[in-house]
Amino acid sequence: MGIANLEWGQVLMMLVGCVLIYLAAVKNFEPLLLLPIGFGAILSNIPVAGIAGPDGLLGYVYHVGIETGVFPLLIFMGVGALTDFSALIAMPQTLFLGAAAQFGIFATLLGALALNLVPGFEFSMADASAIAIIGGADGPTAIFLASRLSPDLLGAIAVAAYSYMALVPIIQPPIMKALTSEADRKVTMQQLRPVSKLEKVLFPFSVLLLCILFLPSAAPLIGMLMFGNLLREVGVVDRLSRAAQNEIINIVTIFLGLAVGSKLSADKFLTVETLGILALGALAFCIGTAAGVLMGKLMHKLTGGKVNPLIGAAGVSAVPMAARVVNRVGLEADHHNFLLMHAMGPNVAGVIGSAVAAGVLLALVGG
Amino acid sequence: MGIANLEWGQVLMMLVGCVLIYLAAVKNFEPLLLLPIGFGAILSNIPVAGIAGPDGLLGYVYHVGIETGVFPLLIFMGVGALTDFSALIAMPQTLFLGAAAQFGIFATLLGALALNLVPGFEFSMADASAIAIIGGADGPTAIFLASRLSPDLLGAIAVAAYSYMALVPIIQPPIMKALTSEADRKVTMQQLRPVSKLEKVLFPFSVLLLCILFLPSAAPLIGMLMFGNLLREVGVVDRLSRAAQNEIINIVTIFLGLAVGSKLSADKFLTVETLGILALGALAFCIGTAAGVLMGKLMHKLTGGKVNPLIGAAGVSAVPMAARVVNRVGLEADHHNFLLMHAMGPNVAGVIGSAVAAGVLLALVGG
Amino acid sequence: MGIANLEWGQVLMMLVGCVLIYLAAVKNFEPLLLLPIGFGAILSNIPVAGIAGPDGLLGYVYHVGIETGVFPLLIFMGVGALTDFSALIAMPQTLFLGAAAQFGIFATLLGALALNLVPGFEFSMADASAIAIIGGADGPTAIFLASRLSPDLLGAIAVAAYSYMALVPIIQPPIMKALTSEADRKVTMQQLRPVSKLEKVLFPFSVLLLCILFLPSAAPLIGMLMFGNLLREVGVVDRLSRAAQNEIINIVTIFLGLAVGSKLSADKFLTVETLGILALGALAFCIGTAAGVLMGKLMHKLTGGKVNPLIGAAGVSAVPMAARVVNRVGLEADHHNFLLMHAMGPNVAGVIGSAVAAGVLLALVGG
Amino acid sequence: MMPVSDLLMEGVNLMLLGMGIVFIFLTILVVTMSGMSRLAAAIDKKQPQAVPAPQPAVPKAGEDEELVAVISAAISRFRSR
Amino acid sequence: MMPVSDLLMEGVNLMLLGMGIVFIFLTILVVTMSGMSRLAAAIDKKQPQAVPAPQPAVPKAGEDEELVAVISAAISRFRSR
Amino acid sequence: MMPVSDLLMEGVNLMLLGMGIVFIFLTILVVTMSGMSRLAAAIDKKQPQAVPAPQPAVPKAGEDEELVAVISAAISRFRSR
Ligand code: NA
Ligand code: NA
Ligand code: NA
Repeated sequence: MGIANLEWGQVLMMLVGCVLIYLAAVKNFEPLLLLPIGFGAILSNIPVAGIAGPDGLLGYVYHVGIETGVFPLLIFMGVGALTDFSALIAMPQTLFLGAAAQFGIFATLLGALALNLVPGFEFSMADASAIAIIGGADGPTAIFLASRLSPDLLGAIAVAAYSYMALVPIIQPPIMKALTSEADRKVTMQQLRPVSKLEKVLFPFSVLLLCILFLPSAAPLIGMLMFGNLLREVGVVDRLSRAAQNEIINIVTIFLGLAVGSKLSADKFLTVETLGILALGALAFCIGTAAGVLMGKLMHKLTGGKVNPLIGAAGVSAVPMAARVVNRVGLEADHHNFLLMHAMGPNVAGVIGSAVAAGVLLALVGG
Repeated sequence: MGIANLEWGQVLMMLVGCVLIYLAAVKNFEPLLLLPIGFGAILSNIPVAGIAGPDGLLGYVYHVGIETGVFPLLIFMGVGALTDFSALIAMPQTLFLGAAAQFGIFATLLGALALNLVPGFEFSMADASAIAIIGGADGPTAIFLASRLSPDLLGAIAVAAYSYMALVPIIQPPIMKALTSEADRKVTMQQLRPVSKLEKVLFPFSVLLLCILFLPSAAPLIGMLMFGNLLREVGVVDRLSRAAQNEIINIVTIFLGLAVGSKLSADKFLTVETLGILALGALAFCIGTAAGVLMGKLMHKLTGGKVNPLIGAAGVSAVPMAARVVNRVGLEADHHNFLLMHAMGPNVAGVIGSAVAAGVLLALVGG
Repeated sequence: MGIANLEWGQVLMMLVGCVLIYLAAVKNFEPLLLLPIGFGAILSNIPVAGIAGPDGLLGYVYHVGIETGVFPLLIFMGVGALTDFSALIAMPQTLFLGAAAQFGIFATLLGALALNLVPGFEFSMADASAIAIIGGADGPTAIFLASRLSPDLLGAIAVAAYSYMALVPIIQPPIMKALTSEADRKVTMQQLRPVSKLEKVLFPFSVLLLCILFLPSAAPLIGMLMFGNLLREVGVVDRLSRAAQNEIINIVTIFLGLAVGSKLSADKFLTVETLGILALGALAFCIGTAAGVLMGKLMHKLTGGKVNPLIGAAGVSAVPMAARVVNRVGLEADHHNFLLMHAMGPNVAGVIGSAVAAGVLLALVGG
Repeated sequence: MMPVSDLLMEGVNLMLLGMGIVFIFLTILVVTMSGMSRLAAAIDKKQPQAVPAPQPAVPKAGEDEELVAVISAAISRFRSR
Repeated sequence: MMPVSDLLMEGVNLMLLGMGIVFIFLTILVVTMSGMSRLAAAIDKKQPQAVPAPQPAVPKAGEDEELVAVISAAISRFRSR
Repeated sequence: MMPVSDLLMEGVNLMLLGMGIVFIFLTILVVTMSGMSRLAAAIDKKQPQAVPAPQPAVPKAGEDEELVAVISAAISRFRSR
């Protein structure tokens, strides 16, 4: 009988799973990931059944898909196939905003190391790096890096990353308003130039080239992202593009979620470290947002007022949520100020930026 | 030359494969499974090629998908995503019908053990349990249990399970008519109450909760069934729900069928035991049907005539065939008596019932 | 930094990858395969990242999908599900054209062995067989055979096979015109008889039966091709047929391409042997085309002028490109002479023919 | 292997135990489901306005109706599907 | 490795044997397919009513036409697709 | 494990180095992308007719327009999708 074998930790973890499913189903928190993660947490904590064990379904899936890094890379291929980089190509200087927002990552790294001063915390440099990547606001990047640097913390890191991505509409606006004046937020930006098909096709090669030359450790992530984008833009392989955008990403999302859920075991999740990770994750999003907005203000100055500083907040990624938040805050200041397309530039720049940051951490801390 | 290496057993097994394909293609016997199984049987018995061997395609697929139990569980996820449990939620007492029909399983278990009295049969308790599950009238459950308890008999068990599921329209009506009076069959049932979305979302958690508390060994099957159903009903993950209902179940069905076919080798299938399994399988369906109908009669009495006993026959599962048979037999008695929706309740209850029975057998006989 | 670790060979291989992508994207050379192959070549040659290494994404994919032979066989299943064999069933004697065109394979085999007379070449019998199969003008067959007989040459063989398949509209017409008179090319053929559904369903069994009796070593290829075709024609398993034609073949094509690309490493591709393979591949296509046309002329004579010799050129396979080329050359001679449907017969016969040739080589040269 | 009579004895035990567990399990499930349905009815009655409210992230209609159109079609498809 | 001349000799053998097998195989296939087509024609002639008959499980139109609609759409989709 | 102060020192180094690399990388990318856009504009200007030309394998409209219809639907779907 299951009831006799149930331990308190398992019961609590099942409740954690239920909370995640509640957030996904009712609060619409990144439901595509948090729902399978939550259900995976429930299944994994069932006594006797051993579903997350070496001979259980989720154990196999984790072994095949996450230990190898395959699933996050396939998700990245799908994200590339789903993403239109036009806004970034039209305004490449928004990459600076995507760069600034990565400060959330590195500040959090310091924060995680500093937590070691508190008794009960013992984060190694690898742990701290894996936690810091939550600030990248990019789920597959976080899972990929955590699976490489700190598999034990993977569950908590993934949960924190997706939860805060869902909370972007709540976390970001106060910071954005605190750092900008009403006049700043009213700045209208000129319409983006059209981007030719050739530029869109050359774009993935440009990014990949720099990655090869300067940061090969980021090549798996950047490479698959750009491969997906090339499938999308090249125009002659629609069958493959659609497979990457639909079948592959959908199937992998189900299994990725379940497998991440299989790491939510009581002994690894019900620790003080998880509390630290959740706190650091919130910190990471706040600092990343602030850094993005401040860089936005700098660009506002340097361009003579052409850039609305708000769009810097979109640099954290969390595509397309952060761009929508920017748009909403802009509309609050001026009912005719549509910033969505301008915010898409830093938004997708943030994806590249956090993949670059992940590459840096892999190169300097990993292996 | 193949012809020189062909053994009689292989030729016979290829003919068995052709018969299965004939039944699938011409007689419409569960074609989605029996056609790949039949073709897999042909491919596996080709001499020299070794397609079912350790380095052959079907050998790999069997190793990866069935030995691990992954494929039946993914099918169960798809079945959950395809099944509307409304009829059961509206009338939970039909679960008793789904329970009664499982008597086919346990009676067959005894029958299989009794066959040991006949010279030539040597069924262990595990073999008998795997054979008995044919009475559950549920393909993936049968394959899952057989892969765990008696892999050598898996081919015959899967073939028997799917064949008798296809024969439900022929097997059930005589038994249903023999056990009910004309008046019984004319009983009309009141329309089912509408079921709210919240109930549909809470339903998978209710079932899973009991499974965790009382029968964790059934958790892989029940868990994946309920996960698929949650994806369907929760409403915020349509991408994933559609992947489970289409891409995943279709792809897995092809490979599951081929891999099951790879177990149809002469030395394991052309035995007196297979004849025994086929006979026991027919027995299991008959007894399950009878037990369901008798329980239907009991409910008819206890509810003061509100329940048509025929719907008990749907308790064997074989979704949605058995429910359609009930409807047809009901219409024969009274041209205005539509029982289809009422039969869907015991029908899906039978799926849960046989998963529970499989969990019992795994807990008591397995491991 | 990547730039410090880049070796010249890697840079050259990345350029090879870019050339393949250029051919795919701009010249429309078999883009579904050459684009992923080209991108895979770039990714695999990135220093430090090890994407094609034992722990890299492409390394895993190669190990799971190509070393095992699984991917080419699944592509064959999809090709079977996508191919309408009606034209061949209506005119089975076009199989002779498909047979003759395989002379390209065996002539190339001799050519590859003869190259050993040139210093720097050391092709074993297995190598020569794998190279020769390029003449089959069938990508998955070439990859399957190369993975079995000569994995080191797989990259160059796959690239040559797909490149020359794309070049069919340039390679074939001069040969076709040189070997036929204007009168030959103007021969009109009578309309094909309609083919019944029953014939289409029996066809895969006919082919498989002969394969079992006479050439079991070709059974994996022929078997999966015919399984896919049966799914298509049988009419009761549309779900599975669509999965084979779409999801499975699309997903596998992406990974097959990337994994083939992972074999394009400098030490294995930037060799004089690759030049030899490219030269032999061109030779193979030319000889196969010529042999097909000459057999067409013979059939023209034997049938009293009923067969247009041009359709022999379609016997090399390269479906449906070669049939279109035949049609175009026919139209050049006579604006009302539509040969497309008649050329589809030898075209699909060529697929069977080269699978048979692969079976012969596997049986006589392989393990 | 044990003698057939012992096997049969054990089989009878297994049958009784098995059918018992199946019935008990499904009986408890009947009870649980009834309770669940009543709970659901109570919740639905208590907060009938609960359904439209809890979607903080979805853009309000009218406000940026026009804008949704400009979001890269693919990403929005991914989210909304 | 054996000398090139031996390899070439073996290659010639392989070529002759290979082309031979290919031609014999496809010739037998031509014969088989012709037989198959005649067989199919014979069967089709013998039982032209065979096509509509063999679907015992499909509900008869009219009888429960209305009912099919109520079957959970997904399950019916799974079966009919 | 090294003392926390050392870890923090290393963390500060990592932060400076990391943000530096991110900024340098993305700055070079800004430059590269600008160059790429100019290159693309130059190419597009030079050969505006380049787009329709490079499809040698696609059948010319009108010529065998009717014929495309007869190609087995599936194969053509596979190629064109
Ligand atoms: Na980011
Ligand atoms: Na059942
Ligand atoms: Na060929």
